[in-house]
Amino acid sequence: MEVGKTKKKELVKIKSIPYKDFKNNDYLEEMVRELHENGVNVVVGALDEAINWGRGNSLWPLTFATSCCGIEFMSVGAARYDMARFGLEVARASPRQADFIMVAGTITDKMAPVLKRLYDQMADPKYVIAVGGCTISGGPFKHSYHVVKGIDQILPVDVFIPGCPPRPEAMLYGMMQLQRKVKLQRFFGDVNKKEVSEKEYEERMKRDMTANS
Amino acid sequence: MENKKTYLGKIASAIESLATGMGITGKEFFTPKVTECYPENRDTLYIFDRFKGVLEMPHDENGNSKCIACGMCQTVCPNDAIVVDSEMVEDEASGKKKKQLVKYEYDLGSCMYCNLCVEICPTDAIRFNTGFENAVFDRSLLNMTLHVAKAGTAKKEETSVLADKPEALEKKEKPDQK
Amino acid sequence: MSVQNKISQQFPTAQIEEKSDRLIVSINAELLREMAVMLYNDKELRFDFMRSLTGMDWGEAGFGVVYHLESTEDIKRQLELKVVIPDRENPFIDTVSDLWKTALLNEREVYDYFGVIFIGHPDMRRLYLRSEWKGFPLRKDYVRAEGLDMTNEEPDDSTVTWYRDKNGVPRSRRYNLFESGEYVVNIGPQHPATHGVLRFRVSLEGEFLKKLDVHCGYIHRGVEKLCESMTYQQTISLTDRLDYLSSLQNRHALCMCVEKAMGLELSDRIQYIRTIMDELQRINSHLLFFATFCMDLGALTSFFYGFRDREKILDILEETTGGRLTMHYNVIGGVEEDIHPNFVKRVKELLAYLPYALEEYRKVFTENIIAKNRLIGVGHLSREDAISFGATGPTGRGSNWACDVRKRIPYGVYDKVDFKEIVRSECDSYARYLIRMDEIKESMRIIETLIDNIPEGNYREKTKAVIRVPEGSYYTAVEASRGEFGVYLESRGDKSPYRLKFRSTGLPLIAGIDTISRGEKIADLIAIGASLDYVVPDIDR
Amino acid sequence: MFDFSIVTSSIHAWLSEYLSQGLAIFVECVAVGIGILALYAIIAIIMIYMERKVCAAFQCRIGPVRVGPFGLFQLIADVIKMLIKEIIIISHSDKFLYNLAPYVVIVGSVLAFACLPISQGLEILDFNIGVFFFLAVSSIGVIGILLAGWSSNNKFSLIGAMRSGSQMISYELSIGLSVLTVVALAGTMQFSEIVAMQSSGWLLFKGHIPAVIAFVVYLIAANAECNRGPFDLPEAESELTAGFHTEYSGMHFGLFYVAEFVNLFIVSAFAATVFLGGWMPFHVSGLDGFNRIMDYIPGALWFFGKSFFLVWVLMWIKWTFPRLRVDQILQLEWKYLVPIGLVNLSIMALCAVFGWHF
Repeated sequence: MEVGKTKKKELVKIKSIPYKDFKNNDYLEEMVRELHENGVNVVVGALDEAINWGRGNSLWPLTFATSCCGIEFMSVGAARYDMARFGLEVARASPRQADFIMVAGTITDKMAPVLKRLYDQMADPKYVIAVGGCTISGGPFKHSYHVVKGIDQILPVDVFIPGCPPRPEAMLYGMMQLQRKVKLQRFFGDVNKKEVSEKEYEERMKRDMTANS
Repeated sequence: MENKKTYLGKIASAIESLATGMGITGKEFFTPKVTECYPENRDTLYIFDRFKGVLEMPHDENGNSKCIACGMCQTVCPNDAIVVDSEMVEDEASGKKKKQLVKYEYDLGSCMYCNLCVEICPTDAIRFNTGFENAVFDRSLLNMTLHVAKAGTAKKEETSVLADKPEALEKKEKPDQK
Repeated sequence: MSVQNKISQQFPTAQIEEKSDRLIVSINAELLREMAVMLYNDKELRFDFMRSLTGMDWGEAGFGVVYHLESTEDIKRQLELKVVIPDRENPFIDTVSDLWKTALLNEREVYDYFGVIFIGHPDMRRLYLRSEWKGFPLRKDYVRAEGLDMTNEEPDDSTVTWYRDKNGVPRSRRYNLFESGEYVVNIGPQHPATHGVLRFRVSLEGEFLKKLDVHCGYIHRGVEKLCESMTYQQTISLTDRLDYLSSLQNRHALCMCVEKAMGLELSDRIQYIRTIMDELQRINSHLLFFATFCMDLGALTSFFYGFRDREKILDILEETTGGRLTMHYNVIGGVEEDIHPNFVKRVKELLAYLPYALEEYRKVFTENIIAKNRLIGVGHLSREDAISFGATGPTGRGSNWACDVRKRIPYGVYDKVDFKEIVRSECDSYARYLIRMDEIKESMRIIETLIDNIPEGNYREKTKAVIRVPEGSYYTAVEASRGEFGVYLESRGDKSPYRLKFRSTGLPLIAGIDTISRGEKIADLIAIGASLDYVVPDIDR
Repeated sequence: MFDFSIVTSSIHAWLSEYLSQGLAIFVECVAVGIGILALYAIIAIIMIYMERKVCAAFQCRIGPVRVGPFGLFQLIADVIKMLIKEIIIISHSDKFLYNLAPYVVIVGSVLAFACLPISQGLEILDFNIGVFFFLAVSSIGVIGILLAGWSSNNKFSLIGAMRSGSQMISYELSIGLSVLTVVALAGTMQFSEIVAMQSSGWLLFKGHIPAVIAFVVYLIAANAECNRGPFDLPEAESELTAGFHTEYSGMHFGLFYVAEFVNLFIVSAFAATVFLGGWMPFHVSGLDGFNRIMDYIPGALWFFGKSFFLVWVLMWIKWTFPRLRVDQILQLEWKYLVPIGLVNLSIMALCAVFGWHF
């Protein structure tokens, strides 16, 4: 934290919330430092910035909800909190067209492969937000025989939003955190692809198609 | 003839019902919107004081909390979200052995806000604050240390998550109305 | 002849115990079939409504199934039928799913939990867990196999049914649910219209529905098993997350059950607060119903109107309880905190506002010709079927069955207020929709009468730190937002329950969805599902 | 009124000085092609922005505000995102048709777009059977949708595409009938002439009752033709996930998305042209002063103003009503719209023959 304060550089700007008010800034700073170590071409860097501005401001969620948090997610989309302000309202029902998945609600053992498949079906670049205690740690159902204890076991999670369920503002805050992260990533190069190889991808697709249609 | 009448009648009533519907939405089109702009209204946002955001352990100016390390909260927590680390210390004055808090850990990611810990606490050493801006990139940050005893003197709230708490929100916290 | 005499006459071996509110009959598994047929068919008994079906693991004594029966002709006729299956190795029992259709899914649930096989049940698959799952989780000696199975589920439409051969030995037979060549579409588990993670396998003929097969369990969280290892205070927080739109009512049910068992007297203030809160929750839930219902039918704007007005209630609830969805408000012995000083004022503001909102809904959706055309006559559920499936709540009342627990077995202060039970006889989706809209008005009336008369008193009675419920079995029900939510508690005097079963409000609706939607169009399935208004975590528990 | 043909002919003359006739025409074609695609893209962005703002307003919320002033740059961000998003190729699909489908949809849409006279002299395709051509090319889109649904190898897509096919083909009839009604009044199928004859008054007023009926029928049918609510069955989100484009991602999906919105603009613009006078200013015969003031407003502004007003009306409809069921859609068409359209056409024919119009 001390290091972060000495830097004092605002890496990314989000309207209405000062950089220092955000949590976990050191993570972003670390991420950017790593990116710089790999060396960035200046031209590509500028282009990257434009692209990331676009990507960061146009994150379309997948309509995915399993339980309580899903209702709060609906509230976020509804009139009072209106995530359309962020351009996030284009919730796509088809995973192919979504940019990030808000895992809202408990993921059970039976649901886990389905969730994984949904994630695999999404087009790159894609992000995951774990919403609520259940997805972070299993939450209230931590000791159950049929609940996944944290979806970070099965998916690479980008943002964790604690709460049970988190209130809509907290969700918006989490989405802004994601925006910040997206804006700092590099599109060119494979930094943001925590993905599998081409071959395994094909394989998975094949399995998807044969498993269920 | 009658058949024709109902045919036209149907169309008329249908158009009428559709027009009423459009009247309502048309009216809403021009009424002021109900949206609350969250990040913009951050300074004025009022969160109900009973809202449970994050568990916290208030410390006095010397960095001492009221916690007596009885471990009741840990036992009562359905989720094992609280871990109380304590040690037996001999009280110099009386010579009696006494439990003392070494470390108080709280996992925000597991908490289900059932309030059982706050209720059972014999000394009111813990309470929920209304902070809701807790989203992080790193899971481990949700494991918070609310109290840690360092070389005899307890240090104030350590974790970055708590330290970062916006002042704007802190101001609005009022003591419980109970 | 009293029910008691009649049973003891026919079945001398049956043990009968009379309680103030119900009769408890214990028998052995061989007698079940005969007994069930008599209970169902006998003109004087006519136990036609199965409130709840619970599987049990009684350890040494074997497994068991507990049936809660009621007669719709006379609600005083309440029966708790306890059936013991002594053979732990091969637990077989006869099905009653041909008499009470609600048993169709409930028996599958018992099989899933305990491995008890129901002979004669047409479809003896697991209900919640995957077919590859090892072991039966609610058995007391269950140990979970390690590891998370991440393989995709194979689409398997075959099922198994058991029958007795000539010598009375149980045998199994496999068959396919769908014929080859049927156009089977998979809807869910991730589908916008299933309100969560429910999965349908639907056989289509053009746009028409030929058959529907429900798959549950995608949000099966094992709440009932969890409760067995928790103290009573801890269990109540799990009820909030079953049907999160009836969280206060669910919690009310469990608290009431424990309080009754302990013989705890509550002050009037608590009862008033609880009742008002329940009704606020009901309005909240019905507004959400309106919103999602409209969304499913494609009227997105109405969805926003519903949510807009729902936020007003959430504000009231949050101010007092500190939660928007999972309120953690009722506790054993009262409510957690007294109502907020602003509560009464805000509720009155709400009551003044709601009629305006309802009028708007009426104009924009209820009276809309498209909505009417899509709903009237769609999804017919007859009264007999509703009772047989145990489809309570607005669904049952839409099928002309007065099944409101608030009237049948009053709790809280419902016996002191004057309200109408809304019942309609159209039996279609539109009736189910209208009932909910009218219930909002009734709930408003209830709150209106109560809000000014909240008596002084404790908001929380003193209870011991460790709560132990006296040995015995208890069943308590409340009218949750979407039907009868029951709690069946069996205690052995410990600080945690021996078995806690929640009667789901949604499971009977799901059981009936095949019957309701057969022959309708696929678009109607969405309308029907929306009008049933199930909440999936409540089904799967 | 400024005539754009002066500009175009001067450009042509200028080019012909330096290049051979064929080459000049070629250069002009390329320029026009680029121009129309650019305009198409701009219209798409405006339309989507408008849709998001308008629907937000109907729903008591404020819509995009945080990206740029009033959220104006939201769409630019979306476009950038869309362009770099991965395009997933489904392994068990008919790859050629699967990739072709979005382009078929967009080509049909662009061709129809090209027919619209934006201002005096600013028309790209203008010939004697313009209306007929417009109807023909605007129905190409359905082939793309059917292809998309079929080649995706997804049951939801297929159902969506089939619904779309039956719906669009049915409603083509109503569109045809209502347009014929106007053509019967106007006596020509050339857009420029239809617009020109409205200088004395819009056809909606000239043809009084039958024209108004035709206008309403046209609006309903056109709404259905664009697969817009309450006729959005092919992509009924609550039933079929995303309908025929369920399996499409990235820019392929973007093309469908864009085409949907521009089609909405096209049908509105068509209605504005045929019924509301297109770029022709609002004239009241007798009030010369008033007419002259109206003439100062450029034609393109009139055209876009009228079109976007109609777009707004169609959005209003979409965001008010629940969705119809597939059989009800066909019922509406065959039991109500077609008979009404036929009767209306004969009335209009009588009106035209006996001169019972203004």
